[in-house]
Amino acid sequence: MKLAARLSLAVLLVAFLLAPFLVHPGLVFIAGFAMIQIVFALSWNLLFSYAGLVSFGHAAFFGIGAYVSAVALRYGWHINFLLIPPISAVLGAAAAFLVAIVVLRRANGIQFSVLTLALSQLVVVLIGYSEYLGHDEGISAIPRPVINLGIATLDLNNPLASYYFVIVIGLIAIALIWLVVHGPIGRTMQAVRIDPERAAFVGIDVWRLRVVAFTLSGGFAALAGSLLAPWAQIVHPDYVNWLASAQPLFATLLGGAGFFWGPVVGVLGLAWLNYAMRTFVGLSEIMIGASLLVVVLLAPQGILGALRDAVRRRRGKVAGEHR
Amino acid sequence: AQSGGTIKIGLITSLQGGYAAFGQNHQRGAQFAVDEINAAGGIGGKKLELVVRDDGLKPDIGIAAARELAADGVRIFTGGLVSGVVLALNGIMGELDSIFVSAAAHGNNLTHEDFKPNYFRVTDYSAMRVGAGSHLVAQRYKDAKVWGSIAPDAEIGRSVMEVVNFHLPRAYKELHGAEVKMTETLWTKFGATDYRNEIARLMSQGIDGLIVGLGGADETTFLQQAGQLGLTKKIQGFFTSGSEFLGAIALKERTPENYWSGFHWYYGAYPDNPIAKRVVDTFREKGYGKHPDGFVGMTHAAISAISAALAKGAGETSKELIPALEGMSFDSVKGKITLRKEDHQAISDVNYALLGPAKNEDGWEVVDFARVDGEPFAGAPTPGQPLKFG
Amino acid sequence: MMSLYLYAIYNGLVLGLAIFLVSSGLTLAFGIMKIFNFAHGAFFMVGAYTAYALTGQEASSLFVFLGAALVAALLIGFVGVIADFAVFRRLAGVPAEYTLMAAFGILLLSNGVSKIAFGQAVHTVYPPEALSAFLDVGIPVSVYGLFIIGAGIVVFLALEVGLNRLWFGKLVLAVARDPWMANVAGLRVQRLKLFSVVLAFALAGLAGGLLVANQALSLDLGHSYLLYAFCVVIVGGLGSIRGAFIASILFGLAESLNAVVLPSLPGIATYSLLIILVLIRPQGLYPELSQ
Amino acid sequence: MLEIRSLDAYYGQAHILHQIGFAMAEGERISVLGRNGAGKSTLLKSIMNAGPTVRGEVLLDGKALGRTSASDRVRLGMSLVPEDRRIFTHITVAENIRLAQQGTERKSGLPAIADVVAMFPMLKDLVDRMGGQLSGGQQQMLAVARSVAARPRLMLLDEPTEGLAPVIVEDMAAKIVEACDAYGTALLLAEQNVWFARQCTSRVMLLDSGSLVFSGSWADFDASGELVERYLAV
Amino acid sequence: MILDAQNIEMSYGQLKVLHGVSLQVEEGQTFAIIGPNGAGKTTLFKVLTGERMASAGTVSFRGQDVSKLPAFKRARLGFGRTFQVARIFTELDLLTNVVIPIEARIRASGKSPGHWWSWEPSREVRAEAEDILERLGFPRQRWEDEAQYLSHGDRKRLEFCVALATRPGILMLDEPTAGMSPSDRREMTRFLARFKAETGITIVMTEHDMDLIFELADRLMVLNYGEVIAVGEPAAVRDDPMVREVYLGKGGQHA
Ligand SMILES: Nc1ncnc2c1ncn2[C@@H]1O[C@H](COP(=O)(O)OP(=O)(O)OP(=O)(O)O)[C@@H](O)[C@H]1O
Ligand SMILES: Nc1ncnc2c1ncn2[C@@H]1O[C@H](COP(=O)(O)OP(=O)(O)OP(=O)(O)O)[C@@H](O)[C@H]1O
Ligand SMILES: [Mg+2]
Ligand SMILES: [Mg+2]
Repeated sequence: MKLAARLSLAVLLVAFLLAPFLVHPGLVFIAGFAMIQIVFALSWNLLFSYAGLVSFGHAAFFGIGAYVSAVALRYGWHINFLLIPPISAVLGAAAAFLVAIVVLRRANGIQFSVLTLALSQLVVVLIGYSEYLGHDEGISAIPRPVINLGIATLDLNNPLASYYFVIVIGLIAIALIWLVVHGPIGRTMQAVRIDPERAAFVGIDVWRLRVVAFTLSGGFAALAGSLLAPWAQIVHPDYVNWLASAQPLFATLLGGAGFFWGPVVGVLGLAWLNYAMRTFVGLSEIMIGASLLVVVLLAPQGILGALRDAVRRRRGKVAGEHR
Repeated sequence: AQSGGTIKIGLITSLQGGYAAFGQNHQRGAQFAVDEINAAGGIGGKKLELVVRDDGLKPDIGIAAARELAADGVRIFTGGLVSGVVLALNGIMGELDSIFVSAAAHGNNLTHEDFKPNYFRVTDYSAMRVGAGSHLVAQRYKDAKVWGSIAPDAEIGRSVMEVVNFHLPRAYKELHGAEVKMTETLWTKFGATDYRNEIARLMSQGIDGLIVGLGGADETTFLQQAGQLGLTKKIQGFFTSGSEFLGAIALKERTPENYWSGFHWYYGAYPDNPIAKRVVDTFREKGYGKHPDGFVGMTHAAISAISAALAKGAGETSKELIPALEGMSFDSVKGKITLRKEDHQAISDVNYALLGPAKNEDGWEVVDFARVDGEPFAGAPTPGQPLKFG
Repeated sequence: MMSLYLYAIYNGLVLGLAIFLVSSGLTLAFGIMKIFNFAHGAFFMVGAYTAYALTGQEASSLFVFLGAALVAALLIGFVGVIADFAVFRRLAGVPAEYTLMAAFGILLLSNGVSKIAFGQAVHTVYPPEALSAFLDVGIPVSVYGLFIIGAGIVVFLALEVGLNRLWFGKLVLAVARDPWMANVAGLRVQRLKLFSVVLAFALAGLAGGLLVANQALSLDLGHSYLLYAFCVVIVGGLGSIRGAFIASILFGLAESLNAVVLPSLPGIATYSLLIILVLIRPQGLYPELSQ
Repeated sequence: MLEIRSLDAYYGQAHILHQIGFAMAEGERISVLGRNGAGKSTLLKSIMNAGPTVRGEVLLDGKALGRTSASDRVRLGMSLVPEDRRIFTHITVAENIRLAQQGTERKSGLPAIADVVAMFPMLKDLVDRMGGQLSGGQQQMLAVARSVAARPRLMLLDEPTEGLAPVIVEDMAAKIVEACDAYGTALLLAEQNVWFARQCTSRVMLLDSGSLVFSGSWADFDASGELVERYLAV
Repeated sequence: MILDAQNIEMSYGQLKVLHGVSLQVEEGQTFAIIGPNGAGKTTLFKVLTGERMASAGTVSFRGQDVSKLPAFKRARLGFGRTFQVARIFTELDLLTNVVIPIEARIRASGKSPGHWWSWEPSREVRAEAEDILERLGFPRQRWEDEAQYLSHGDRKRLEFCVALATRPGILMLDEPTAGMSPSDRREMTRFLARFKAETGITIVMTEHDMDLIFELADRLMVLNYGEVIAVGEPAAVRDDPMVREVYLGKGGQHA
């Protein structure tokens, strides 16, 4: 099991790295986009599967990163673009921190989810008022940057360069999220998710931990967002609204909640579904809706959950057998 | 690149959500044009092939589709309904060495501040349409002294109001030497179900005419409620910039009598145009309905433009097509259209129709129509710069 | 000026009760099945189309109008039967988030099917003769608006009494709270669950039928009300009918007054109200039912 | 009246009960003992068809129950008091009792709620209190009362004394015997409190790791030194 | 005096459940609270541990007033507790269950429990966790098992490990042997006795199992209708006729 999982991960990594040489540019674009979505979904899952908080408004933080980098590129800020993802992450984390200290004081559970939703919709409304952010039409035709690396320059107008830029930053983000989740903070977050009251009675400051989790998650979401502008070259309020916020939820559920790699499987599954349905013009809603239903009904644990059960069944090794 | 004697044309439009009806007509119009050309032997012996993709109203899906089609050898794109997607597609056409001939996107910015050399627009745009409309109503309602307006609080609504506020007073002054008062615009949000407060306010403003910047179902809801509360009867006339037959089809016998609707192309305005006649006939033959709208007409025109350029001997690459299209005039459902060299904007007629109730099976009819010359309202070409008035 | 405010209040009440008609079923579905039924708006829209198909642009009489709304309720209720057997029943015991995703699947599916079934044109429906009059009391009060207010109140009272006062409602709630124990105590759990699903769905259909003449009818109709309905369910207290009722009116009034007080910032009131209410009462207006 | 034949029970893939078989006569009272996790609760739930996946047969009056649902089994006269009580928190104590009576769908022969409350005096002052506002022990009492009120032919009690004060435990033993005698109810009692089990029942079964390792009278039980020792670990 | 509660009052809405309860626990003492069902034991427990705030009265710990402190702060000061129904971190393995409170303790003391980039607990933390598990009799090969598959008794034992990992000054045990089989119960009793002897830890507990009480408790308090009706040496309290009537009964089961 462990071995198979590691092998699949390795294969996936190689596929991402070699994509430009294996598939046509349309798919390469989708792959880059999927990487952005993966980081976004993982940042959300950090909250959901580890800290036990469901955010319905996470796209707002994604949007912070997206708009920061879009504005920087579009209005030609004099700043090395390599700094933009970390700056976005810090701004996203700061915003998330503010939201968390206000919202988590009062609400948790579904109320928390809804407040995040409301706040993110408010962000959409506010973007609509802003001339600088392009109102409801977003910022488009974003130029791709040329990055000065000191010894050399990296011109993202080169399709290969921009692809690997997204992939490498994405992989770094994934590695960071992995470390956070599996380290002491991750362990404590899990404890809080499983039983917050119990956690408090061993001396864990539940509120503070949730704030930390939300802040980290917001930071990573913004980091993911900052890759959107140079990659898609358009940033739009649609990437901030509630449907965008629902994407990581669907990806996580589809891949399998409770698994670190669940969102990765889910994002790729959704991307594949969208791609496979692209020629059914006008019918794609029906096809995607039906596929979602079928997956939920056949694999209510998500894809990874179904795989785990299948493996367990074959091995005859089962939950609760040993006592 | 050519592939086995066919020239592929990619149609990317929105076939989901509230715009699906328009997207569907986009597909039909383009298909008619392709069929006509192929029936006549294609272009230089090559057949045209239309490949359709839904953008799902999302820029990234549109981009992925364009890249996929480009990888498949498509160098010519058309369609484009919602401006978000068009802006996104616009941005990557250069990289794909392709051109995009858009058929419906209306934003001023596409041929101004967001101008891209690989982008052409065969239809009119917001400034032209609304400017011409302002001129038209000034001409028709010379006694109207006070004009009210209602528009969505979004880019689209704001750009409509910008044009109106410039052109309407100016038209009154020029035509009648009269001053006209514009009351403050009422801003609404998309998808509202209740405009009664706004209607009450408009009625209290003592307006003689009204500009409606709403579109789609929102416009229809507004018209329905305005009719019920008696606003439409109280004013001399009003116009909406771009919902074609939509309102009349919805309201049937309750269509107000003084309702000017803007069109990409109103087929009835071109009774003597053989191309228009062909499109109308095909549309009716195929059982798509009685009234083809401007979306049918404009993708048809886009394909006409493309085939005209190709027929001039241009290859499929953007290097050859762009110069061929720049400044070109071509015959279309709307008569002769010229693609302005500087900003690739079509200079053509602007179409309006006065819709009203009727005792026929539709419940409505076109009472009157207007073909306004769009050129005076197109403004100076300023690619890369925002549109300036005055 | 004064009358503009007065009129806004009246319109706010009409809008509020209209929102309540839509959200009553959603509240029920949430309170009882613990699912956030994304597809609720779509079913509301299908209900409206059904009524339109039966009555045309104007129902010939009040009786026909009401009959069509009832048929819409029955039809959507029947859809509820199918949804329960095909989806919800199978997802019992699975984490609630998955039901959410299933509901999203149903939403996409019903949107796609409606597009094919109803076409994409926009329609308008007018209230029947009996409801089309306006009473002039300084402001133009439409009889149809009064009818919506009345219908909302009737639905509210029926649900409030039925669910909280009547024994039957308590049984339904028992099944909602602890289906396992309800089963062990001998209650017919599947039947009671089916009943509540059908009731929740039928309410969506009924709302569609009753509100069809309030605004233009298009495939986006569900969308317009769904966001309000979600706000209302949250603010009301997740499953509390009484909370939903009061929240609906608050949102209706806020939205309507927004148009006269802050005309340059349309839509800001809804979000502000939502945020304020959730911040000052995070458990909702009537949290006792939600736990 | 009740017969179990080669019954296996599973949670998912986990095989919990192995080949359980025994029979109960009308009105008989049997205890099931066993260490934590031996499968006592699983046995009771399996008989009620309320949770575990069951293979093998459960027969009531000689008729195999097959896949009859728990709620239908209630109407055949069975009743389960689960170990975690599962009081309905949104209705009052009286309504909890009424709900259980409604579940039997019996039109007559059910005791009045007042009589039930009289039988369990701890509940007397609480009839109008919401189920969620009871203390642990009060809930436990209500759970038993609720079951007795349904006047079942077979009552399955899962650790009814857990969390009860000693004086109440003594009282409850008497009450259960009294109620069973009055209604001719058979009782299958899963317990950890051996004293209580002795007071209530005449026979005893011992479960170990999902298998039935002993079945007989209390006297036999006391005599079977090694087994008892392992269970009681004196 | 390690724990001193004065005149605690507490109500649920209109219903007053505790009417001025006071108790004092000496360092190293085992203090048991008994009383009939609904007397308010759990409620008192909640007030002492900070799960709920009392409507009146004060709780002080080692001379410090903790009445207003939330649960996690009291836990950091040295309140360890177990629950009537064992609460553990079900989806995590045994070792992690114990590592979490250790790391929380270290972090609360202002130090870092390990490098943030290292996913393994630090060597010291791990050693301490292993020591606790070993001391409570969990064999090494079970440390990686998920806690949710433990039996009732093992869960209670693991919860005990979790409570110990916070290095509490006082252990609050709510019915530590409830629902255990006689053998497990005996084992737990023996374990607690040994543990108490070895560490001299202070324990406050509620329990309905009189055998356990009389074996362990140094002092016994009886609660009835939210009031203290008796407090003192266990043997003395046992013979109090009032206590016999409202709580112990004829004592047949302890014969
Ligand atoms: N829902 C479940 N899913 C998986 N395994 C379970 C479930 N419930 C119980 N088990 C397992 O089944 C076995 C038997 O459990 P059961 O509850 O029947 O024991 P018991 O004899 O009632 O114990 P106790 O005296 O602690 O109540 C245990 O190993 C337990 O871990
Ligand atoms: N959430 C609540 N709301 C209202 N009343 C409550 C609530 N919880 C408990 N009570 C009441 O408070 C009193 C004390 O309850 P508590 O749970 O403290 O008793 P206890 O001594 O722990 O009893 P047991 O031994 O049965 O667990 C009881 O009368 C109970 O009915
Ligand atoms: Mg058990
Ligand atoms: Mg208690």
